Formats: sequence, structure tokens, C-alpha cells
Amino acid sequence: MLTAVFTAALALLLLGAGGAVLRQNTLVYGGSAAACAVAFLAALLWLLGGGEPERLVLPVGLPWLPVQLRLDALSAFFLLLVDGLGLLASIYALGYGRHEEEPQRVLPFYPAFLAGMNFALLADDAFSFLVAWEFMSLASWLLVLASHRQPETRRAAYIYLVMAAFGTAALILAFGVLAGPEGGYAFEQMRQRPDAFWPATLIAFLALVGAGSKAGLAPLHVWLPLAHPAAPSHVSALMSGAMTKVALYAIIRILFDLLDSVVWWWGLVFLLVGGGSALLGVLFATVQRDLKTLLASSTIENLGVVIAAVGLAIAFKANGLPLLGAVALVAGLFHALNHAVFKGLLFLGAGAVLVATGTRDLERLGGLIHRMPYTALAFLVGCAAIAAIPPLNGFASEWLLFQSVIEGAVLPQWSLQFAVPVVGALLALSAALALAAFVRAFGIAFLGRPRAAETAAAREVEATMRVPMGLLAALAVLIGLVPGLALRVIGPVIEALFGTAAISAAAGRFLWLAPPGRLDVAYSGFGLFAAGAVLLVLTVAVVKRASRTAPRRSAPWDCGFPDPHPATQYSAAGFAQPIRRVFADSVFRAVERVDMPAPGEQRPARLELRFDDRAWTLIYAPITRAVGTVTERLNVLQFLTIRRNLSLMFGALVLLLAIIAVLR
Amino acid sequence: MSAVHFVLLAPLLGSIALALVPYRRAAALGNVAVSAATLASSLSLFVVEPYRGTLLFVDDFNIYLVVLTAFVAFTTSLFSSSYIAHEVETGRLTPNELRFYHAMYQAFVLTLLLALVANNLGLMWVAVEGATLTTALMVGLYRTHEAIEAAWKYFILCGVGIALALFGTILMYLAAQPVMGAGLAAMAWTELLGPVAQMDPTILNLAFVFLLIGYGTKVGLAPLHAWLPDAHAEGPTPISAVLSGLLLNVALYAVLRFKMLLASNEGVIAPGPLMISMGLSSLLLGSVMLYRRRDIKRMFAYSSIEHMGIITFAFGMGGAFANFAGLLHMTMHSLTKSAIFFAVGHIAQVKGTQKIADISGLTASHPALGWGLVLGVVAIAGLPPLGIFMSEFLVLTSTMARQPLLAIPLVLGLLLGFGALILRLQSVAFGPPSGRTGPVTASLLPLYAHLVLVLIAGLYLPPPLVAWFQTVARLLG
Amino acid sequence: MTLSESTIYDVTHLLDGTVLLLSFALLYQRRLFGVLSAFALQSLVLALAAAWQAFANDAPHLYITAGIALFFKTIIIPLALHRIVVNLGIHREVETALGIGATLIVGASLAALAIVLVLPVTAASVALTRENLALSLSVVLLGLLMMITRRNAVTQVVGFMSLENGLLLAAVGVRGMPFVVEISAAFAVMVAFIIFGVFFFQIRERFDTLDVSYVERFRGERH
Amino acid sequence: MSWLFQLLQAALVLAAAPLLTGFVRVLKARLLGRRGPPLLQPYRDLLRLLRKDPVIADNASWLFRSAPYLGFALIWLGACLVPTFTSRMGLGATADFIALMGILAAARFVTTLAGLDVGTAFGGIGSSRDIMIGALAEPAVLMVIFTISLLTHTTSLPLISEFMQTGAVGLRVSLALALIALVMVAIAENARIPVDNPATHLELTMVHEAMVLEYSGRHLALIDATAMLKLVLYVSLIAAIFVPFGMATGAGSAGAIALGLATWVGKLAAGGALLAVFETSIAKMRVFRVSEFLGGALLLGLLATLYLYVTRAL
Repeated sequence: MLTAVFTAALALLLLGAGGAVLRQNTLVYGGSAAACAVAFLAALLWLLGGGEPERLVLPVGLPWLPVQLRLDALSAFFLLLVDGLGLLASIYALGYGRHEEEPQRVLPFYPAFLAGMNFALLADDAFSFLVAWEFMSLASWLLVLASHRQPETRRAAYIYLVMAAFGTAALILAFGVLAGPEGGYAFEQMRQRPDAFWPATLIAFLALVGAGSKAGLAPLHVWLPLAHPAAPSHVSALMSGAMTKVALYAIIRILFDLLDSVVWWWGLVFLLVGGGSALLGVLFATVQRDLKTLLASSTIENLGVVIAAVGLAIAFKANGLPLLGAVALVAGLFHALNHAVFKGLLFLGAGAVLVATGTRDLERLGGLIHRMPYTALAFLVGCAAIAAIPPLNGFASEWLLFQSVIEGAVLPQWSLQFAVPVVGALLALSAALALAAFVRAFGIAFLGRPRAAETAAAREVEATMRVPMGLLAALAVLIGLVPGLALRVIGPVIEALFGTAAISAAAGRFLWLAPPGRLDVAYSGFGLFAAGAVLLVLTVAVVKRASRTAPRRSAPWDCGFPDPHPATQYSAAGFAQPIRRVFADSVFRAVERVDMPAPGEQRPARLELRFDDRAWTLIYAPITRAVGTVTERLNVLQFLTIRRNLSLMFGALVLLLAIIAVLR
Repeated sequence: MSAVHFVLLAPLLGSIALALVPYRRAAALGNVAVSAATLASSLSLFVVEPYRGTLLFVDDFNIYLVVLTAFVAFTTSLFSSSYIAHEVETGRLTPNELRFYHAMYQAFVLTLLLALVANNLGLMWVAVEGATLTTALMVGLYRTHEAIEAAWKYFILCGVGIALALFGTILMYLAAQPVMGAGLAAMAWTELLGPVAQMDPTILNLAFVFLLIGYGTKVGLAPLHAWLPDAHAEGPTPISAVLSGLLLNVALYAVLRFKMLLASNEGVIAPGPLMISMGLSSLLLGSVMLYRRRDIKRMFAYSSIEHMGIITFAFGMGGAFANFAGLLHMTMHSLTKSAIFFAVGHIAQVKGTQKIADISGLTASHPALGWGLVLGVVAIAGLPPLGIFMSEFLVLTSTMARQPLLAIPLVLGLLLGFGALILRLQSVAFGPPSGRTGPVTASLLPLYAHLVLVLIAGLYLPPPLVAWFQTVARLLG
Repeated sequence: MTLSESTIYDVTHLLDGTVLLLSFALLYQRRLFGVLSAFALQSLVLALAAAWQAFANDAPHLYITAGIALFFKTIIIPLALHRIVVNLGIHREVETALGIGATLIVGASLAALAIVLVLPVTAASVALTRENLALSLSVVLLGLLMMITRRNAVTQVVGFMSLENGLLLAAVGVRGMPFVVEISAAFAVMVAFIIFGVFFFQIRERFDTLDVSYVERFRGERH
Repeated sequence: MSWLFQLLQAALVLAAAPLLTGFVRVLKARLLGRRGPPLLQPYRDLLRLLRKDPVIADNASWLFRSAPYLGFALIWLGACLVPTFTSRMGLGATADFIALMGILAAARFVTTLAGLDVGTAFGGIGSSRDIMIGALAEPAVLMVIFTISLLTHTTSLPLISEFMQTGAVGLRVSLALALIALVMVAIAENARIPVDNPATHLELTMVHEAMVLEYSGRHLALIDATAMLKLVLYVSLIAAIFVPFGMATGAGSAGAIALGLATWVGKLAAGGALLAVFETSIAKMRVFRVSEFLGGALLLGLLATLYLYVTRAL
């Protein structure tokens, strides 16, 4: 199976090289789809079949450590995510790619990006992992630069790559500590090396910072809402849906596999970071006016949720409660899986909107449900799933996570006892706000009346783009109704990491979700769906029997003052106003300025709206300023006279001489 | 006559011959031919017995540097022929200057090779001095205000540096003479290695400080670096390529030889911390200075300072991994940086400017050059799967494992440099194209040959190279 | 005739000490011609020191070194620089970046540093006496000091050559130093002068001055 | 047996919903010194609306037409999940308290989208405000769930009722805080004064009524019925958690069931009476005060959880 995945990844690399030369849309995307399908099936079969991890050693890499590849449950699970989404995104791209302005800037890098993610998941030594990891960043950076002519895209790409380099540096350092002075770079050596307390803590936090920056955790998230939307939509889907999962994989791999134990207060930090990111991300999602930026912001939220689950798992595991830890991690992985499904779906949907209307600006969209019924339905399912609406998949994982949070009461440390409910509140608030964000996204973009001419002229997209959306929507429903399907593939991961068969019992009951040992507390998406369906049918039957007349169509009532102009509709900014007001000062520093013309003036009144990311103003802007100041000050060195340069040399000489005079 | 002599003889005769050839095309071809001959004879070093004479020698350390030098000199001569053709067409160089240029090019290669294979401290010093003289003349080749100023600065700073290095060399002999007696043996690398243990550590310390400052000036270590950016920016681009790609390596090679010597003496102050601090200061300074650059060649010159800092830091750290990384980084940097200068040279010619602000959208207007530059900068910035990533990975991990506090300035410097390079790369290579968009007559072969080698090395190092590196890494301690 | 070790030492020490003294004299000069004269005198003493070593240690090749120092550094170079100053109408005062008094104090500290540095050396382990090592080290450092505290190009050149004098002082003092070093040192001085000459020529051609700060207006990046 | 109870409950909540709303209206009118409408007026209203021709805006989509049915079915489903007269229900193991909140969120999802469908200013204003209220109310309820489930060690509503009925929990500060928080949420969710006014039209401060402004005929009937059902749901929910006394547990004899039914009706009446009294004694607040009101509920919920730890630690 490993060989199959490896071959697929290698084929992707070759496709990338071929893409640079051939520039054949169908070939590159078709080939990518095929390779992803192979890798997906191989990973799936491996997970279902179980068995020992497979290994492969390649004759490349560090001279004394050839590249080690390994397929175990954890990598297989994440391969499933990456390649599943990769498969669908590639099919989608068969249609989407034809609308690309400069396809030669996408074709070579798209398969390379997929290959990077695959190799990162397969790598079993630090060097090859980091090569694949950073290769993935590199390829995605170039994909972001596909529309390089827009200055804001270049800015996004720049911030992205610098943050990626920062993250990689942190990971390199983490692996440096893990490997030790003898350079045991193979993961197998790291697993066997005992880690003392402080080095282990260092590793954990470097991993959190390093992989967290890729996952978009606050306050390292600033690049994400810029870079993810700037890429072509199928790439955005992969960046948000798959690449963030690779980051998650790195965190889990390091914390639960390479380190031999965890410390409870790491969990506290993870919980707070996760909860904070969740709230921050979703708040940004509620106010964005760019559809893809909105989706990207929501990625921050979802990864925050997953990291909070990981934090809980750490806290439980450190306190000797592996069973509860396993449940928390299941919740996290389940949510990660779900996020891949619905965020992939939503980005593909946004891409379809972009293709059909040429804009991602919510204030120019509207009424697309009439013109793009298929996309609208799929997007609606995605919105409902991400807003944690039962019985869809998003709710199932949130439900499990909340159960885990409630179990947090058994944790002995008072700080955790306080933090867990607080984080629970943050997560609850995020879930509720996600509902707001996605009602707004769907309501403004797809409902109401078109706000611009190009939106009014939109047409449904081609079948190659519709089918992947449909499949993802079906998947969101299916996993929601039968969560056991997801648990079936998560189970082996948990068994490998926690050494317990804890969730096999739960996984056995395909239609029910329940914490282990608590079969009384259960949730069944299917049951609810069935009951709801019965009630719905009953309602419809009764009402239709009582009232047979067909509805009459007329102009909207609108309290007697209907105005056909689309500008009279509620705008995206207006819809977000209540939430913006509530959270304005604390999070956004939103500034609303109304430019009201004096009575008698003819010009229209204008509302100007600005909001900043506090992380940017508090952290990144000062750093940028500091770099600016330092570089400006030191730039004097370029303009020194020869004599002054000689003085520097003289100073260095005398200093060194003085040092050896003192030390001798 | 051994293969070593052929390696030196080829550029020597070539230099004389090229000084006499008045024809432009023939001279450029001759330059390539001589460089090819040098490369061929350097490759023959692999097959013959290691040579070990009183004045010249070949060992595991210098053999690969010799081959690298000959190789880069060869590819640069290829680049040079198309570059110079353009310069002559646009009238920036006269036929006489051209003759001078080609003769000096070969003389420069000769001094570099001589410095590498010299078994004698004095001879090596003479060779490095010769390299300074030849390049100073070539830096001033264009006779513009800036070029002359750069050459003047180069000459004064390196002159002082080389004088200090000579003082260090004399001190070395002072220490060696009482132990080994008078004569050539007391200045031969091969002979010194054993007896150094009995020499007076105080003198050795003193000698090393002078050598570090002296040769360090040529390496471009901060704060001794001031000559480097201007010399790179104002001279002909092929010279920038060999300055960054070769001369810095050779100077560093000299420092390392002395470090190797000192490693066998118990009493000396460890040279490591000195090299670490100079390496870090170069790294940080180089990175910071990258931000405000307006001239593209000067920017990459600062990037050379940055990388020399990393390499010096790695050797200062010592240990199997860091030394290995340092050697690898030296090789990769010289291939990558010269490739970048190949690209930059043609870019400056086609756009008619070296100002960063006036160049943009290269990948759109000149895809081959533009993507070549992207690849080169991506490599130099330390992104995988290119070679520099491997060495930076090794340096960072081993530093973190042994001296976590040192990892902080190291990472800071790397990230600062990364940020600046990518910032400029994006503005140059992407965005709407600017300026002239006409076709370019560039020889892309040397550029892509280097990049392919760097790419391969990032994933796979041939075992003989690894064996050399490991032997040398052990010797470096 | 054989000389006692102490005689050799005393004379060597005396000559080397004079060279150092003349280094201080170089720093002390306020007028350009004074600098040139002091440099000529220093080179003369260096030549004497080299000749003395040749005589005392029976090392005839050092006479060549002495000759080079006498011929070039004592006569030719000072004369040439004198002409340049006259012909180009260079300001005859020494333009200082650091006051003369302060320079001398720094110079004295450098000499002290040199002594501190060589103090731990055991007499037997070095081919040169500690004192002579300290003296030549001081001369090197003072030459460098001169280069950085004087603005005028001529004084900088003199500073550089004074630095080289320090090198030679160390080189000739060592017994049995292979020829390579002497030749190359002398060679370096020669080449240095030639190159300097080339530069002076170009600089005069372009800038009509020898003041280095004029050259430095074109430090690049300020177009 | 449990499925029989479940069916019975589904029918009962449906039947009781208009009655409770009518009761509150009558009581409010009496408190204000008016005669008020007849108790059964809501039934008549619903029937009348059902018989009317529905009018739909030209550009309304399928979502607009299906939303009333979906919303009604969802709230009905939610009402079926709350233990009323017995804790033994067929759907008891299908959904817990958290899932109940999910169902309510789903209903909100559908209705707020429907409010945006026609593209009128009123629909947007209503949806936007309703969403804000929901965004703050849901986490408050979740905090209440945390508190309750920490006390009762379960999130299953029937089990919570059974546990609370035993009285083992006793009186606690946390419970009081949770109760207040849940009541505040219930007021907001049911669009009652002071958050919203179910009786007004054409006021810029209104929320729910603005959202459903475009509906008429049977659709409006369904929406009104949904609101009535929701009131029953919340009163039953508060009763089931905080005053589950009288509710039948276990297999349940006929007598126990009868007692359960009787107490449930009593609880609904008491809840309705309290609501009427409360509504007549308080003024409607500005829309943006609502966030403070619900933020207060959220904080109370959080405090309830934290107090629990404090008291447990003591």
C-alpha cells in the first residue's frame, strides 16, 4: 500500500514537471485526479485492513540517512483527507482550470503541491518531512502567485511565504531538539530517545508555533485570510481543507508519537490557543465581504476547534485518562475530517460563483439560487454543515467535542478545571457565530436579488465542477447520518496512538455517537433525521390537505414600500452590523464613518467601514516597524567612508586582541 | 609534472595567450577553451594519486574545492562570452579592455587554484594577494566613478586585510620555527599538523586573530565586509559571479586550514567562539542590509555576506554535522550565487538597469531568465528541495541540539534575510512586466546547469563527495 | 667576527625600538612633508635592522630586503609622494580625524596592549624575542591607527606602508624564515605602490584631488 | 411503550401550543385591565390563515417556500425531545440536550435564510438581528448544559430530569444562576418582551416579525404555530430541568402518567402566568441592549459552571 501511495506521489511530482512543459489542462488535472484516487484508495484499504506499519527507504536524502517513508494509521488517515479532497479538487479543476487566465502558472505547481502534502505525510524522518513540508509551502506560494499581477496578491504571497518560513524554522528547531546532538533524525530514533522535561516542553511549543502557523492559529493566522483566497479556488480548497490538516498531522505526530509523554499544562496552552483562534477566526468570518476570505477566516476557527480538542486530549493523557484523551482526539480528528469535507465544498462553491460572476465580493452577489441552483444547493449543504446544523457532519464532531469538554470536569488541576469551561464557552460562541457567518454568506450571495449586472447574468457551471461539489455535499450528509463511517477510519489512529481499543466499541454502532462507557448519552444523526423527516412529512401532508390553493406570485410586500432596486436589500455589511457592534472594539477596532450630505445636496450618503486585525496592529505592525527602523539605521553602514570602514576593521582587530589578552 | 601542475599551467598559459589575442570572438572562445582545459585537468586529480610536494599538495579538503573552482570558472566563462559580447556591442568595453579582461580572468583563476593547492602558508598568501590584485583591476574595468570608487575601496580594505594576514602568517612561522627548525617545512600544511601541538599557544592565538581578521576581510565577514557589496555591484557581472562563488570560498578555505591546525593544540583559545560571533554578525548584518538595497547586484552581494556568515558560524560550531553542513553550504552557495549572478547579469543587460525598482514581471516578460532567477533565489533563501536547505537544516538542528541560545540569532538572521530576498524577488520576478521586453540573447546553459546541480544535491549527494566532506569535517574537529 | 648573543639582542632591540619611536613620530606630525620625512627615516631604520640581521645571523639574503627597503621606501616612495603633493597642490597640513594628542594616547594604549599580548610567551618557544615581537606588533597597530585617524590619501598610503614596515620588522627578525616571505613582502609593497599609482592617476584624472572623501561621494546607491 | 409516550407527547405539545399562547395573551390583557381575546383565539387564527391564499414574492425561491415547513418540523421535533410528562420517551437516546440546541439552531438557520430570500430590507433586518440574538443565546444555553451535566453527569434530558427529581443535587448557587440564564435565553428565543414584541408590527426595533414579513396564508400559519410550539418547548424544558417533580419515570403506571400529565399542564400554566406578569411589568429594550442582556446570560452560565468547581473544591 505504501508503494502505491509513494508511486502516486511520485507520479504527481512528474506531472508537475510535465505540466511545466506540456501545459495540458486535461492531462495535468486528470493525471492528478488519478494519482490522488490511487493514493486515496491505498490509504483507505490500509486503514480498513489494519496491520503493521509499512516502511520504504529511498536512496536519496541525507547521506547517512536515506529518506524513510512509513505508512501508519496516522499518516493513512491524513492521506485519506488530502487525497480524497485532492481527487475531487482535481476533477473540479478540469472545468475550473479552463477559466484560468495564465494556466501555465498553475499547472506545474498544482500536482507538485499535492505531491508535497503526500510526502509530508509519508515521511518518517525529520529531513524528508521538512523537505516535503517546505516544498508544499513553496508550491502553494507559487500557486498563490498565479494571479501575480494584482499587488494585493503579491503582498498575500509574501506574507504567506515569510510566515511559512517562520513556521518551518520553528519545526526545524523542534526536530533539532528531538534529534539530539547525535543527530537522530529518523522518527524511529526520536521515538526511542527519552525526552527530559524542558526539552520536551520546548519541542511541544516549537511544534505548536511551527505547525500552528501553517494551521492558522492565532496570533500566527494573519497570512491565512490573505493567502488562501488569493489562490485559484481548487487550490484554496486544498490549502484550507488539506494543507492545514498536514499541519495538524505534524502537531499530532510530534506530541503523541515522537514525544514519549505529555505534560498537563501544555494542554492548557493548546486549549486557550485553540479557543482563542476559534473565536477570532469566526468573528472575522462574520464581517468579511470577500466570499473566499470569509471561508479562509472560518478555517482559522475550525483549526482552533481541532487544536482545542488536541489540548483536551493532552490534558487527559497527561493525567492518566487515556480513554477520555482518546475521545477528545477522536473529536478533533473527526472535526478535521469534516472540515476537509465542508471547507473543500465551500471553496469549490465559491470558485463556481467566481467563475460564473467574476467576483468574490458579497456586495456584488445575490440571487444566485435561481441562476445556479445546483451550486446553491451544494453550497447550502456546506454552510449548514460548517454551521454545525444537525444532522450534518459538522454537528456530529462538535457534539463529540462538547461531550469531551464536559468530561473535562474530572481533570484534577484547578487551572484546567477553570479553563475547560471557559474554552467550552468560547467554542460554543464560535459555533453560534459560525451559524451567523454562514447564514450571511449564503443569504447574501445566493438569496435576494442580484446586486450587480454580472451576477444577474450568471450561469450554472459545467458538470466537471458540479460533480465534485455534489459528492462533497453528499459526503457531508452521509458522515453526519452515519458517523460510524468516520469513526471506522479514525479508530486505527487512536488505537495506534493511545494503545486502546477504546473507540472500537463506539465505532461498531454506526448510527450512534456516544462517549465510551456512556451509551445513555448518545446522539444519532440518522435517528434525528428520520424522526424529523416523519414529522415533516406529517406537517406537509396535514397543511396541504387543509389548504389546497396554489400560492399566488406577486411583488414583494415589504411593508407596502417595495423597491425593485437591489441596493434596497440588506447588504453584507449591514447584516454583520449587530455582531460587529457587539465585538467591535475588543476584536476588530472597527471604525464606521458616515458621510452624510447636508440637506439639499445631491450626492449619496456613504458609509465607510474599516476594521483591523488586532494581531496585526499589536504584533506584526510593530515588528515591521522595528525591521524598518533597524534596517534604516544600519543602512548607514553602506555609506561609510573607507576610513570609517577601516576603523571598523581596526576595532574588530583590537577587540579580538583584547579578548585573547584577557582570556589567554 | 603532476596533474596539479597542469591545473595551474592551463590558466597561466591561457592568461599569457589571451593577453596577446586581439580578436574578440576568438578571445571569448579561447577563454572558454582554457577554462575547459583547466576543468579537465582538475578532474584528472580524481584519478591520479594524491600529490604531496613541498610547495603544492592535494588532499581531501582542497580537491573538491579545486574542482568546484575549475567548474564554476568554466561555466562563468561560458556566461562571460555571451555577457561580454553584449557589452562590446553596446560599447561599454573597448577591445583593449577586453584583452585585459580575459587575461586577468585567467590570472585570477590561476591565483585561486594556486591558493587552494599551495602547501605553503607563504605561497598561499601570495596567491590570495594576487587574487586581490587581479580582481581589483577587473572591478574597476568600466572606469565609471562608481567602479573606480569600488575598486579603490576594495584595494585599500583588502590590502590592509592581506597585510594583517601576512603578519599572522609570520607569527605562525614564529611559533613553528622553534619546534620544527628553520626552513620550508615550518610553513607547510602537511608538516605543521603534527608539531603544532608543541607550539606556544599564545603566539598561535595571536596568529589566529590576525589571520581571521586578515583572511576574514576577504571572506567578507562583518564588520570587515565593506568592500564586498560595491566590488560586486560595479564590476562586470562575470566577475561578481566568481568573486561570490569562488574568491570568498578560497579565503574561507585559508581560515579553515588555520583552524584545522589550531585544533590540534590543547592550549589555544578555541577558535570556535570567535568564528561563531563573526559568523553571526555577518549573517545578521547581511540580512538587515538586504532590505534597503536598490541595486540588484549589490543586494545579492549582501546575501553572499549573509551566507558566508552562516558558513563561518557552522564551522565555528564544529562537530560532524555542522562541519559537514558548512562544507556543503560552501559548495551550494558558490553554485547558487554564481547562477544568480548569471541570471542577474543578463537581466541587467536586457532591462538596461540594475535598479530593483525599475525591474518587474520578469517571469512574464522573460520566462526563462525570470524563472531561473526565481529558482536561484528560492535556493539561496534556503527552500527545499534545493541544496542549501539541507545544509541549513543540519546547521539549525545541530545548533539547537547543542547551543539552543545560539539558535535564536541564527534563526532571526535567516528569517530576516529570507524576508528581504523574497520581497525583492516578488517585485522583480512577478507583477506586470516593466521596461524593455525585447528578446534576450542569453546563454542559459550555465545558469540551469548550476541550478540542476543544486537541485540534485538537495536530494542526493554522491558518496565520494560525502566521503570527502566527512573526512574534512573530522579534520576540522 | 662573532658577536655575542647579548650584542645582537641589544642592537636589534635598539633598531626595533627606533622603528616604533618613528611610528609615534608619524602620528605626531602635523605637516605632510614631516610625515614623508618620518616615514623615510623609519624605512631607513628598517633597512638598517634588516642589514643588521643579515650581518649578525649570517643570512645574506636579508641584505636584499635591506636594499629594497633602503631604495624604495627610503628614497623613491617618499620622493614620489613629495612630487604628488607638490604637483597636485594638495593641502600641506595633515587633516586629522582624531586629534594628534588623542591619537598618541590611543597609540600608547595599543603599544601597551601589544606588550600585554606577548607577556605570556615563554622566551624559548618563539623565534623572536618577546620584546621585538611586541615592538613589531605595535608598529603594525600604529600603522593601522594612522590609516584611520588621518583623512588625506597620502597619509593613508604612508600609514599602510608603515604597517608593512612592522611586518618586515617581524619577518627579518626571525631566524631562517624562508625566502618566500621576504620576497613577497617586498613584492607586495612594490605592487601596492604601482597599483596606488594607477589609482592616483585615475583619481587625478577624474577628481583632481587626492582627498579620499571626494572619491567617496560615489559610494553607490545614492544616485 | 416509550414510543407510545413519544407519539402522545408529539400530539400533546402540538395541541397545547396555541392554548398556552392564548392563555398568556388573555392573562396579559387582564393584567392590563382589558378583556382580551378568547382563550381559543389562536386556534381560530391558525385555521383562518390556513384557509387563506398564500401570496409569494416573485423572486422567492424554493427555500422560501419550504422554510415554514422545515422550521415547524424542526421545532416540533425539538418539542418531542423535551421530557414533559414522562422521562421515558422513544427518542430519548437519539438526542441529548446538546442535540436539542442543534435542532433549535437548525430551525434558526432555516428561518433566517428565508428572511433573506426575497431581498427586502425588512427581511434582512430581522434575519440579521435574529442571528445576533442566536449567536449569544446558544452559547449561554451551552453553559447551562455544562452546569447541569456536571451536576447530573449526563447530557441526556430524560436522565437529567430523573436525576433532578431525586433531589440529590439540592439547592445550589449554580443552579439558580443556570436557571436565570436559561430563562433569559428563553425570553430572547421566543421573541418576548423585553427583547422583542410578538404583538407589534412595523417597528424598526422588531426582530422576528420583520423576518417573516413576506409570509402569508398557510406559510404564516405554520410560522405562527412554530412560535407557539417554541414557547411550549422552552417552558417544558425549564420545567423538566429545574422542576421535574411529578414527572413519571421508569415504566410508569397509569397513575404516574396521569400525575405527570397533570403536573405538566400545571407547569405550563404557571410558566405562562409568570411570563405574562413579567411582560406586563417591563418595557421593551433597544435592540443593541439585547447583546448586553444575552451576554449577561452567557456570563451567568459561565459563572454557574465555575461556581460548581468552587463549591466542589470546598
